[in-house]
Amino acid sequence: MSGQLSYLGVPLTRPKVGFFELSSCEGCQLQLLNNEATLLDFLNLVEIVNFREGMSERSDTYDIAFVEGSVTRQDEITRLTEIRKNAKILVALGSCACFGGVNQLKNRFRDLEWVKKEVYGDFPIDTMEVHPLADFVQVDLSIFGCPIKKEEVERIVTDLVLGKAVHHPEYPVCVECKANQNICLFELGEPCLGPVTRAGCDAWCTSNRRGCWGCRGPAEAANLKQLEEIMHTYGFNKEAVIDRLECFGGFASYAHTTLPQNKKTPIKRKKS
Amino acid sequence: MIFKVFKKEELARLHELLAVNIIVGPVSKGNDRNGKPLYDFDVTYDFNELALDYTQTVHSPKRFVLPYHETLSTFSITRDGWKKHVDLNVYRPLVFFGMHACDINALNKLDLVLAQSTYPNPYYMGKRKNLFIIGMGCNPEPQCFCRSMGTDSVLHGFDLFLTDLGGKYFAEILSATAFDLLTQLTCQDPSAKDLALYKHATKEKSKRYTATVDTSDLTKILDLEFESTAWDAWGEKCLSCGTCANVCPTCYCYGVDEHVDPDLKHASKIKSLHSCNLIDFAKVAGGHNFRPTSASRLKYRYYHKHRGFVEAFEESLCVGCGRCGAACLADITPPEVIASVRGKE
Amino acid sequence: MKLSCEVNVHHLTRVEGHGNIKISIKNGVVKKAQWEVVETPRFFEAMLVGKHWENAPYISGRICGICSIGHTLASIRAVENAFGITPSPQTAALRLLLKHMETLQSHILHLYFLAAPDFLGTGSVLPLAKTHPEVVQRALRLKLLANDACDIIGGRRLHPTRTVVGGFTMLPEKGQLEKIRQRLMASVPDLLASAELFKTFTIPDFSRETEFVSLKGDTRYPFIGGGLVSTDGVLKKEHEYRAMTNEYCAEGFTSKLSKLSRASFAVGALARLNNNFPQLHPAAREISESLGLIPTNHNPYMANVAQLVECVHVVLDSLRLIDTLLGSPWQEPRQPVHAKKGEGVGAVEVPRGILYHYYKFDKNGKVSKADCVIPTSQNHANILHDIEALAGQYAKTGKKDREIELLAEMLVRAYDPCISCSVH
Amino acid sequence: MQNKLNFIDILDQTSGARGGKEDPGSFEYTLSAEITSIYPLTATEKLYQIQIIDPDQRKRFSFRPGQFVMLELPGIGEAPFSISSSPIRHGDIELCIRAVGNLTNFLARVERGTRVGISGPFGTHFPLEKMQGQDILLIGGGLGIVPLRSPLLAVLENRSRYGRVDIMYGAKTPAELLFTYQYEEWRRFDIELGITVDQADKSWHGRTGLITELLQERISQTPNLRENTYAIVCGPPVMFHFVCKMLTEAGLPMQKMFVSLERRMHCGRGKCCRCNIGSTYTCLDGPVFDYWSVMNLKEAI
Ligand SMILES: Cc1cc2nc3c(=O)[nH]c(=O)nc-3n(C[C@H](O)[C@H](O)[C@H](O)COP(=O)(O)OP(=O)(O)OC[C@H]3O[C@@H](n4cnc5c(N)ncnc54)[C@H](O)[C@@H]3O)c2cc1C
Ligand code: SF4
Ligand code: SF4
Ligand code: SF4
Repeated sequence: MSGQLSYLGVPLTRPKVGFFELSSCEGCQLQLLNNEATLLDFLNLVEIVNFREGMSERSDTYDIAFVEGSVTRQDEITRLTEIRKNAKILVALGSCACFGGVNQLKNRFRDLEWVKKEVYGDFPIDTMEVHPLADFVQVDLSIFGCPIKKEEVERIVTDLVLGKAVHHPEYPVCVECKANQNICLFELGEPCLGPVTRAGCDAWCTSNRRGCWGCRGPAEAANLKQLEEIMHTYGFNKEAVIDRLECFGGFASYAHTTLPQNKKTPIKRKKS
Repeated sequence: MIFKVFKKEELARLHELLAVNIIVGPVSKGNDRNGKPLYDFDVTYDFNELALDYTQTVHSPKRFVLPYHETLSTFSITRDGWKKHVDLNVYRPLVFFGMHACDINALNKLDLVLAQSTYPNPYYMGKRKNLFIIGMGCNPEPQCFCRSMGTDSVLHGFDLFLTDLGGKYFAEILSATAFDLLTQLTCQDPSAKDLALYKHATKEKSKRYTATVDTSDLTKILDLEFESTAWDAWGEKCLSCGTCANVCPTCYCYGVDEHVDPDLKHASKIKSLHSCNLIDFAKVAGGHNFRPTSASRLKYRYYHKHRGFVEAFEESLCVGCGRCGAACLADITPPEVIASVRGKE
Repeated sequence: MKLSCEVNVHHLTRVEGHGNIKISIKNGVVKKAQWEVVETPRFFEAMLVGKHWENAPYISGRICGICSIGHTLASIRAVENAFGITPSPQTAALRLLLKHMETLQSHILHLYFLAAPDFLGTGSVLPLAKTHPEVVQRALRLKLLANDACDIIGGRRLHPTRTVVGGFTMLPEKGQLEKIRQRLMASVPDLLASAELFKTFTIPDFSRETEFVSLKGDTRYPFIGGGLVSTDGVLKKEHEYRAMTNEYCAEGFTSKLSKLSRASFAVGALARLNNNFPQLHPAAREISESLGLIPTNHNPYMANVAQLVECVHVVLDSLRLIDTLLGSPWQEPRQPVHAKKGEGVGAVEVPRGILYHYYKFDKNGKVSKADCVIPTSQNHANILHDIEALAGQYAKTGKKDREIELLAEMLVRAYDPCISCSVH
Repeated sequence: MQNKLNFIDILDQTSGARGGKEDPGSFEYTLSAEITSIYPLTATEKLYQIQIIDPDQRKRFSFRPGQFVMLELPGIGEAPFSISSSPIRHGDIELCIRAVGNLTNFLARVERGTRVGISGPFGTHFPLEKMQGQDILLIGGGLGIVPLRSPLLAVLENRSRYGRVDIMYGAKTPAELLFTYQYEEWRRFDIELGITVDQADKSWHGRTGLITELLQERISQTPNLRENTYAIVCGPPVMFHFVCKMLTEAGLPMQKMFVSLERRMHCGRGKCCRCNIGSTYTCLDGPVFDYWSVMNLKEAI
């Protein structure tokens, strides 16, 4: 935690790092503490100045702000704007921050009042439509995943310290799935979003024999039209496709091609 | 070549003799959703695990010579410099028990570029040279078009090749080590009847191929049809997922990534198999992509296999195993693609 | 000396989620003693409406990043109960083992990373890496073991991938379980050293008569399913969870609150231990006694000790489970699921206390109503009352602002609250 | 255990010295080298002098103009760079590198004395032997001057063996011109030097305009290029496309025109396929091609 960092004779600055969370399960932050084997090296690489979940000290000067969670209430916009002002690099950490995550499933309902009532009854509660960070501030870097892969954050932070550009894989999960020698889940009778989802998770789910739900959002050349056809061929209906595509919000920009005309899936409900 | 025959029961004995080594062979991986059995190559410990009557494995055996990810070198970084450590990642021989002709032919093709041309690749060669291969006659599957590619039988690149003659195996022996091994079994020289049976079996097998590819003049036709709209139609279906290349026994293209460990004291250089169907395959610094459309990438895969490789090595880089077509979720199969480019749908 | 003090902790650190503590004492009289929960609600119960049953565990597991395994298992149990599925003995054993490893991981995280800095007088675990490297290494070792085990059984330590309604998508290799077994055996000295460390900590002297609610163990210390019990003598069935939780909303809380026989009750390690002490593994019981934790204990700070005792219990019980699993050949990992109309409740003891998931399905197997009652939301009212009592007790003795603030913070942390989870 | 198979160590099998082309050991065993000096040329390009550390290896390292090396910094990257120095200097080479990506940006930050790994030389070269007695046109745009510098220096070493030598070099702005400090020296060796920029600034007294205008003038001075001339053209694809067309029209046969192509490369040894165009590996069959071959490569330009 001291001494000048350098690599191949090039002096490196240890960035001041802050972790912040909006609406989320805080799992992505926790993934950092889950890096047991390399945690201490990691802590030597950066200077953590703000990490509410793990430490009491805090400071408002930081180079890199990792922001987890999505925006679901007005006051979070203010906090986010504040963080943006203080940070040189703002990183959207995890699918909630990148796409809205599971939180945005709430947006399926047009009627926010119904949503509130369903959970809180008549008790007054404040909320709004769920948004990813980029809807309000400039995001410099996205780390996808629900949850994020700890190895990936480590690599990204190391690269940032070294001044290397951060590249995400542009190809879909199938590449990693095949490299893991898995038998395709479609052949085993289960649906999977692997063909259209951005890789980088090392086919986390499919290697555990569970179909991909697209938590990392679309791959660079995602062929949604063909995916739909495949789902159909293997006997899954349109609803199953939508069920997965809408889960983490990453495919929102494809909504107009795949999802039914109006963005929000209408749910028939008796007025309660 | 030397031929022998031995009783089927002797095969277990052969396995037992080789069991001091690591043995890889076809094993069952359950059934697919339609109840069709699935197979793959894996390390086995027991003769009974081997599914020698397998149809075809889902993945090709190439990962044993070309791992999907391989550390080419590691570095230790010090204050005043660095050291590079190279490890070929091969430590012991491997026995391949029951490889089909197409997969052996695939290795022979890989040899052409990876072992027999300029700059032989030691990572590949180290593993390839340490394979002891027992080949095994196959049962053609509907997707197999190896006969069109001339790879339904294999002439070299193995130690021993077995053909099922009913109660016996007909053995083609290609290496001294294999010959030595067989002396420990009860073997006979093939009788005239055995030879007749062998020829009959081969002929019967030939009749069972259903998929074909017209390879006549294919290199030239590909050149002529470079602008064919057939490519666009396939490109529209293609998922750019690289599954075809990953299951292919001969696709060997790769990319290299370098990583520094968070302690800044260690670094590594890792090779990963890549595929020409992946979007960033031909992207260069600054972002220019020489093949931005999936049609151009898909086309390229066929060009490399059926034109470029032929020009360089007088044979195509495809053994007709049909795995890519079987694995492609978009149902893009070489027989259909080539037929459409030839203009006969 | 009559005390006057103002404590205002905005977004308490080293807890999961966002909460505030406010205490105001004038001349020895407590004017205000508050625990506020300001976390944004995510409306999971609404999100699930209209979703296919398969989504329920997958989505609702994302309520919490620390105990996602517990949520997933509670959710699966609720769905299985609704569909009338009984997990096979193999599935049950694997689930409990997975649950144990999450408990270990979560407790170690809390004890070492969130709670210990208070006792050692630092702001976080970071300085400890320098001053007490062996302590940090030990914590990391235990956590790594627990997390690796979760990966092997659940596919992933966070938001597990293999756990599904009907069982598991795939099973660990026996060799992997054997390795975990060896590592568990090797972790015993680390656990004992942890106990020694906690013996050196001064647990604040404070207690308040409290009702403790947990699952009721019959033969074993309870974790998944079963009857519900309180120290005030309430006994209920799993599906009667509403009568046990009595959720209500109150100003200052975006989370709901609960009550039972009194104005508030507590759940968590201390509640489990108070209610099920005899079912603890004998070695764990011994350690509990040596640390001065004997039921029924009403000092909320002792929840830390209770967690430590549970770490010992889950490690020893995991050894038993692994032996059973290794002792017989693998059965099918997953049984077929047939959705049907109905409702189901799953009650699971997660690290922070008893958790309930409830779903109602229509005939297509779609969720028409969902309800999740989170341990921390059941604790909120109790935390509030504890803070009041704490302020009252120290208003008389005379303490500095900072001391009271620290004691109040430590009190909240002792509940290991998972605030974003409680609001969900 | 008589049936334990023998392990074959392919690295032990090869006889003779390491570094030969057929030696599998040469694949990842890069040469250790040191950056001996660094000259900034423009805001984005620097000239690196690099010396192979082992004196024997240094002597043995020989290359021909047009060839490239793979340069490696551990953990940062490995990439191909044209050797930009004179071939008589063996393992003491110069690379001119533009900072565009991971490796090249990091290189811009290192200091003199830094160790790098070098492998090669790889690829085809400009056939200077054949060019003897003939006029030579060296036409470069932008960074294209870098691979031209090596054949130029080779020509300077034996100036009398060649006929008229022209350099036509164009850059976007005067600030982007490379090797400005050497222009006088080149002129002293009786080299016709035509330099042009797209956009002039106040300090610029030279020509403004496209490189094709320079070429047009040169062509008009010689009735026919067919008999007596060779051309080497390096630059961005659009530029050499136009230049080569003009030259063809002026009668220069396609096989007497050479270009250097760039592709993505991960090995430089014809194995990774990233530079493959149809049957052609840019790293083995190139980077130097005659224009005829380029015309026959699908999607080369
Ligand atoms: C034969 C040849 C000669 C070259 N000569 C020079 C030279 O003299 N001076 C100079 O400045 N540049 C030259 N280049 C281009 C140089 O190789 C790229 O600028 C360099 O690869 C960028 O690497 P990077 O790590 O900085 O960029 P990144 O974009 O971070 O590159 C990542 C990886 O992609 C590959 N890659 C990306 N772009 C290219 C590219 N254009 N060519 C090859 N590989 C690429 C490399 O393998 C690299 O490791 C040459 C390229 C070739 C093919
Ligand atoms: S299981 Fe999913 S990710 Fe894997 S190959 Fe099949 S579609 Fe692709
Ligand atoms: S497989 Fe899909 S859902 Fe699973 S982690 Fe990867 S991208 Fe996310
Ligand atoms: S051809 Fe099929 S398998 Fe190959 S990349 Fe395209 S979609 Fe994937």
